[in-house]
Amino acid sequence: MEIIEQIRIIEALLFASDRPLSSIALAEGLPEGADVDHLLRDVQQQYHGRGVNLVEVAGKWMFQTAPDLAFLLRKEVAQERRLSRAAVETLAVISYHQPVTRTEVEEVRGVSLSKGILDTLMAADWVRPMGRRRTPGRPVTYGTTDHFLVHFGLDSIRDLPGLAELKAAGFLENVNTSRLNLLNDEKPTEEQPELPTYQPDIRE
Amino acid sequence: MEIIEQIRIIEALLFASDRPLSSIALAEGLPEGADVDHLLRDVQQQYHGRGVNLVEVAGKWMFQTAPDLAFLLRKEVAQERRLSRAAVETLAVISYHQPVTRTEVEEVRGVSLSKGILDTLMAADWVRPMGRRRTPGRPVTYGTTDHFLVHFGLDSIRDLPGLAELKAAGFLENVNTSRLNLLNDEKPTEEQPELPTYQPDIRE
Amino acid sequence: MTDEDTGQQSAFEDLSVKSPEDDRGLIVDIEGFEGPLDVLLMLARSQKVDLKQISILELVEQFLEFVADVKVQKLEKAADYLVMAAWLAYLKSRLLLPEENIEDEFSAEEMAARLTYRLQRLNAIREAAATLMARNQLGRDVFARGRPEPVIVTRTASYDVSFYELLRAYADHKTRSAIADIRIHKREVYTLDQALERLQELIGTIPDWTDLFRFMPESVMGEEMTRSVKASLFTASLEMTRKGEVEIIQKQPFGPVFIRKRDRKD
Repeated sequence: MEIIEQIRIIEALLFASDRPLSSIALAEGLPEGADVDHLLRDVQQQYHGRGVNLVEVAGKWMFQTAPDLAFLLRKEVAQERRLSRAAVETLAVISYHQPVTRTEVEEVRGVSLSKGILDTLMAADWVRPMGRRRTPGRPVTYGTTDHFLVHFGLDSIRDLPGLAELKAAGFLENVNTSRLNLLNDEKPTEEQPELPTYQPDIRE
Repeated sequence: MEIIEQIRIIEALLFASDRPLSSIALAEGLPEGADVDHLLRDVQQQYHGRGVNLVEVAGKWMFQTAPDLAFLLRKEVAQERRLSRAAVETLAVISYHQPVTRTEVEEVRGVSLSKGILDTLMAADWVRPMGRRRTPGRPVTYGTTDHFLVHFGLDSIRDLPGLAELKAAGFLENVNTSRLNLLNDEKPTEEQPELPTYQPDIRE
Repeated sequence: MTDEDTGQQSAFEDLSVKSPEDDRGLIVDIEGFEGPLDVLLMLARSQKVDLKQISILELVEQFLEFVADVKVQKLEKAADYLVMAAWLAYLKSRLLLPEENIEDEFSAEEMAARLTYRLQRLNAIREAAATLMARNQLGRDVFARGRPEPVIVTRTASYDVSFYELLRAYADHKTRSAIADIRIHKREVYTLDQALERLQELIGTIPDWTDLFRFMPESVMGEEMTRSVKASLFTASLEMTRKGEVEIIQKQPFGPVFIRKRDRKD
């Protein structure tokens, strides 16, 4: 099969889908031995600068409208519900610190987390429980979902904006819940974060 | 606004829309005086021969998978499925006792026969209705198909091993043969399967 | 004063205008803040210096003033502020007084550095959150195919059953039904009562030693029934011997058992 034909197939498969497809899924529609990644780069190149672009999100591929045309399209959809500042900030703490426990989120934000916030973020399918921290009490840790990556156009959590700066400034070090609670001082005990179950930990 | 920009807008609008758009609707996103029809012809030309085409349907426009690639969107998945234990047993009872009515299968198995099982066996082309028993209610009798014989490598239904052979082959290790003899419905003569699939049911 | 509808940045600007520094005596509401740390961050930023260079002492003063002016509406919320105020006052005293060597406790500088760190971290995560939310979001700024063409999957089931499985199923079925259908046939038995009745009735008519089994009814047919009659007759003879009604004798093992009526007069 000629390359041009293989490109047509990839184009058709991706265009027909409203969610990202993995290169493995795409390969199923192609002859054996087809260089899917190379073909994807070709298609991406061909659509570069057009009204529709091929983007890589959450390790998968999808066509979406060009970002600079947002002004034109935005009116077409119902106004999305605005997240509260608390929810946005919680989402940020979870995405940058993941896997992170509820207590740690509260520690970073300096305020207790009302129940509704995590619910909202999980209902939006942006946040999910990831496992349990191997510390006393085995608290549940939270992290972001693939849907979060797709929604914000990220290929992986390594691509979070400003991640490198936050890390360099030492703000993503293990959250120590005793840093401010000096009234009953405790030596900071470093918690070993649990290995994330599905997504790579953005921390070292 | 340059033509290329207008084409991008048309592309994005058509891509993101959940229904075909008229040229009037498209014009709303374009600068006044834009030659929408001409632009649409341009876009159509650009997508000609690609995996996705721009088509006009009932005076409106939409992107659609190229007709020759429509096969990509119809997947035939041949699933190797496991037959439930109840289904295998029902198949066995039918093959040994055919022609046999549903009620008889239930009597032999001692449990009622869920509708799905006969359907499954018929969908797999192993079992078929054979006729009607000449008894009150004229119930349908079932038997096995040629496909059944082919699948199990049998020349005829007579080749099914009888109880004695099953026992000799170690299938009935835990069963005392004398106990088998105690069964009212297991007179040795009845262990011989009935005559082949094609014969009409002649039992009164 | 809610911060939900304004950006976080503008929320801070609004609040700092009302900070005690600018409007002394103005009654401040804590409803708009997300806890003492939020207030501290706002106050730190009002120092209009890099967060790394904030004056902790000045921050303490600002916070204590803020708390003094706060119009407290909810006690549980105020408690957080009072705890923070107490801690800051403690920190201030530690910072001002010469450091003593207290074991297992952080130095005042360390405590101050940690507070600064937390404020910087919160500030940084807020900026990151703002950047994140400013990204092109799917369904808000960029869009997926609005009219996806779903892949229609037709599943043709093919079942894989081996001949072995078929036979196994039939054999298992037979095994199960054999076990399930065991029926103990009602045995025809000659009861002990019947045997006693017969012996008592007939023994008087027999003059001398007689083979026990000659008392068997003529009509007995079949091996099972014969065995049952023999067993019951034998048991009956033992019972009658016990009662002193008859005598029995067996001359050799497995030999015939003889019976005769016992003469009471003996």
